[in-house]
Amino acid sequence: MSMFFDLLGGLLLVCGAAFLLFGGLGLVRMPDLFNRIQAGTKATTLGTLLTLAGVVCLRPEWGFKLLLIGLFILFTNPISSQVLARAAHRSGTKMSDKTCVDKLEEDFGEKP
Amino acid sequence: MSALILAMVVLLAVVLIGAALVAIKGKSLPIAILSAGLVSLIASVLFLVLAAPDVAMTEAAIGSGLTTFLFFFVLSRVRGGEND
Amino acid sequence: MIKRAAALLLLTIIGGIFFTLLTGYSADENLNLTAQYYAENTAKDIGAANIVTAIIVTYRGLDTLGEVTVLFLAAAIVGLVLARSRGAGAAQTVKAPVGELLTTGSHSLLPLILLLGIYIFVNGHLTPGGGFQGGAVVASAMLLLLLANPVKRFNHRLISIIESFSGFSYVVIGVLGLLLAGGFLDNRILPIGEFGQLFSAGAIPLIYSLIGLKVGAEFSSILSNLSEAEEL
Amino acid sequence: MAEVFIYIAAAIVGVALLLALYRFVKGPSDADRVVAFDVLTIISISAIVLAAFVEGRGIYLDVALVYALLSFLGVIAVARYLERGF
Amino acid sequence: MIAQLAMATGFALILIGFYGALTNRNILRMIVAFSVANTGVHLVLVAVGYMNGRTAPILDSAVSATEAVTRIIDPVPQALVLTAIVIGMGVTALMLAFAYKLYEKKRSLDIGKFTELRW
Amino acid sequence: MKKAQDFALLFATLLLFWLLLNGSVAVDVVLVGIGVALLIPFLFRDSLAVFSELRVTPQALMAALAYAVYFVKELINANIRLARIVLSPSLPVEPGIVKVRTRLKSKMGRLLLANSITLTPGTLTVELDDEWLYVHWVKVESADVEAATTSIVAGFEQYLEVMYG
Repeated sequence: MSMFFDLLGGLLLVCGAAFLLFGGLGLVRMPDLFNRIQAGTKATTLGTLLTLAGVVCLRPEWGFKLLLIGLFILFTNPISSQVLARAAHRSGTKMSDKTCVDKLEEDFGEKP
Repeated sequence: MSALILAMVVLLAVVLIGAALVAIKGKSLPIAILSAGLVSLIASVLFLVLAAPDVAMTEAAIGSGLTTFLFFFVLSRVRGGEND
Repeated sequence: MIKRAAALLLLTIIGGIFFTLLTGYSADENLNLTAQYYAENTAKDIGAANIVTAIIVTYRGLDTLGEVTVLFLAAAIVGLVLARSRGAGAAQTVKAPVGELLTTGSHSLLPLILLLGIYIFVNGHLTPGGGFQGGAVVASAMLLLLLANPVKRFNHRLISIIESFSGFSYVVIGVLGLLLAGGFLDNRILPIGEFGQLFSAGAIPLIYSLIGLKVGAEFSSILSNLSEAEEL
Repeated sequence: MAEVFIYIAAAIVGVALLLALYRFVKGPSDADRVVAFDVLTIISISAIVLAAFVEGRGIYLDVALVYALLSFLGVIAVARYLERGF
Repeated sequence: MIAQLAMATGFALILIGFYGALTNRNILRMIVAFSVANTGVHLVLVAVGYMNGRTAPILDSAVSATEAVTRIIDPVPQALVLTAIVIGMGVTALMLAFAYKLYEKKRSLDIGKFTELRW
Repeated sequence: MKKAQDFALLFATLLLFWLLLNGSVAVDVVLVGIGVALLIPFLFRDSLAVFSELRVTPQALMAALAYAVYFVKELINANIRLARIVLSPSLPVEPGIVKVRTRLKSKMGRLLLANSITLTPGTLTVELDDEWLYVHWVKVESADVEAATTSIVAGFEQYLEVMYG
C-alpha cells in the first residue's frame, strides 16, 4: 500500500513539475502580455497544486499545512493576475497583431 | 540527497546573479526595484536550502516584502525624478 | 570616465580580498564552543524548541531590546523628517480607481493574513518565525488595506498606543525576570512546562508576542508616514 | 523509488525557473517582467516544498505560506504603481 | 562545497551592489544597489554557519534534544543575520525618507546636483 | 442579527484556519485560537460585509461541492488545452477581449466567478464593471455578448447563484 502511495506521489510530483515547465514555456513563447499572463497563471496554479498533492501522498502528516498553502495560492494567484491585467490594459500595453476584438477598449476608450 | 541540494544551490545562484544584474543595469527604475525584491526572495529560498528557515522567513517578509513597498511609495511620490 | 576606472580599481581590490577569504575558508566539522553550549542546554534550561529564538529572546535578550529601540528610533526619525510633508489632500493628483476585485479580495484576505501573523509570533519558540517576522506580516496586512483603499488614513494614535504599551510591558517583563528569576529578561518567571507545547518555554511566547506587536506597529508607522507624504 | 521521481521533478522545476528568468531578463515591457516575477515566485514555492521534503522537515512549510502571501502583495503593488494608483 | 558556493554568490552580490552604487547617479538606484549588497552580506554570513549534512537548529520530532549537538548547524550566525535584516530595513527606510527630502529641495534625484557638501 | 451572523461566520472560519495551521487540538492551542478568532473580527467589525453573503443551507452546501468538482475538472481541462497550444509549433492563438454579462449581485460571488474564469480554459478576467465582465480569450469563438456568456459564465454561475445569490 505504501508502495502505491510512493508511486502516486512521485507521479504527481513529476506531473506538477511538467505543468510548471509548460507555464515557463508559455511565458517565453506567447506573443503578447495577456496571453503570457494566461499561461503563467493557469499552469503555475495547477502545477503547484499537483506538487503539493504529491508531497501529501508521500508525507500524509504534513497534509493540513499543505492544504492551507494550496487554498491560499488558489485564491490569491488569480486575483494578482487580474489586477495586473487590468493595470496593463489601463496603462496601454500593446496587444498582439493576431488580436481580433477588444471590447474593453471600444467601451472605455484610450486610457489617459 | 546532497547532490540535489548542491544542484539547487547552483541554480538559485544563477537566478540570483541574473536578477542582481537586472537590478543594477535595468533601464526602468520600477523594474530595478522589483529585481532587488526578487534578489531577496530568491536569497530567502537559498537560506532555506542552507538550513536557516528563520532567516529565510525574515528575509522574505522584511527584506523583500516591506522594503520593496517602501521603495514604491517613495517612487510614486517623486515621479518626476525617475529618469535623472 | 576616471570615476568609473577608480570604481573598478576599488572593486578589483575588494574582489581580491574576497577571493583570498573564499579560498582560505574550510567548513568546521563540529560546532564551536558557544554553539555547542546552546545546542546542549537550550532544551533543558529554556525549554524552547527553536534555538535561534532562545538566543534572540533570552541569551542575548538585551541586544534585542536595543534592536527594537533602534527600530523605534528609525520610525520616529522617518516620522520627524516627513512631518512637514504630509499632504493636505487637495493638491494630490487624481489616482486610478481601485477595481472591485481587489477590494473584495483584500477585504476577505485581511483577517486571514492577520491570523497568519499572529500564528507566526505566538509559535515563535516552536516553529521558524517569531516577533520580527510576525510583525512584518501584520504590517503587510496593513499595507494591503492601504493598497486596496488609497485614501484611507491609519489611526496614528492607535498605532502609538499599541507601540508604547507593548514596549512598556516588554521592559516590565524584563525587570520581573530580574526580581523573580536569574536576571534581566529571564524567561523562567513562568513555568517552563512540557517541551514542545504551545504554553511552554516560560515567558518566551509572551515576550515574542509583545515584540511582534511593537515591531508591527513600528513598521506600520513607517509605511503610513511614507505613504501619506505629499506627492511632489 | 520516490527519490528518482524527486530528481526528475527537481530538474524540470529548474528548467521552468530558468525559462521564467529568461523572460524576466529579456522582457520587452515592464508588465512582462512583472508576470515573470509572479511565475518565478510561484515556482519558488514548489522549490521550497521540494526542499522541505528532501530535508524531511515539516516546519519549513511555514516559510512557503509567508512566501505565497508576499508574492501576491508584490505583484499588486507593482500593478497599482503601473496604473498610477498610489 | 555547498557553503563555498553560497559564499561565492554572496561575494558576487556584494561586488555587483558596490559597482551599482558607485556608478549610478540616481539616488534611488544607489539605494537599490545598497539593498542588493545587503542581501549579499546576509548570504555570506549564513553560508559561514552552514555545515554539510546537518539540519536547521529547531528541535522537533525529526531532531531530538539529545542528538542536537551532532545534527544541527551553528545557530549564532542565524541570530545575527536576523538582527541585521531588521536593522537593514530601518536603514533603508531612513535613506528613502532623506531621498524624498532631497528631492523636495532640488526637484531632482541626480547626485551631481547636490554640490553643497562637495570638496 | 445580521451582524451577529457575520461575526459567527468569521469566527468559525478563523478558528478552523488556526487549527489547520497548528495541526493539533490540544487545550492550549484551542484556547489561544478562540482568543485570536474573537479579537480579529472585533478589529474589523466595519468591513465584515464580505462574509455576510454566504448562505448556510444544505442546498448551498451541495452546490458548493458540485462547484468544487466542476472547478477541478475545468482546471485540469484548461491546463491540458494550454499545454497543447504551447507545445504546438505554430502557436494557434486568436486572442481578443470579449464582454459577458453576469447575474450575480454579491461581491464575494462575483470575485469567485472572476477567479474561476481566470483559471479555466483560455480565459482571463480583465475588468469587472457592474454586471459586465471583460474577459480576455486566447481563442475567441464568438464576439457576441450572449454567445460568449453562455460559453464562459453559465457553467459556474449556476452553482454560485445557489451559494451566494
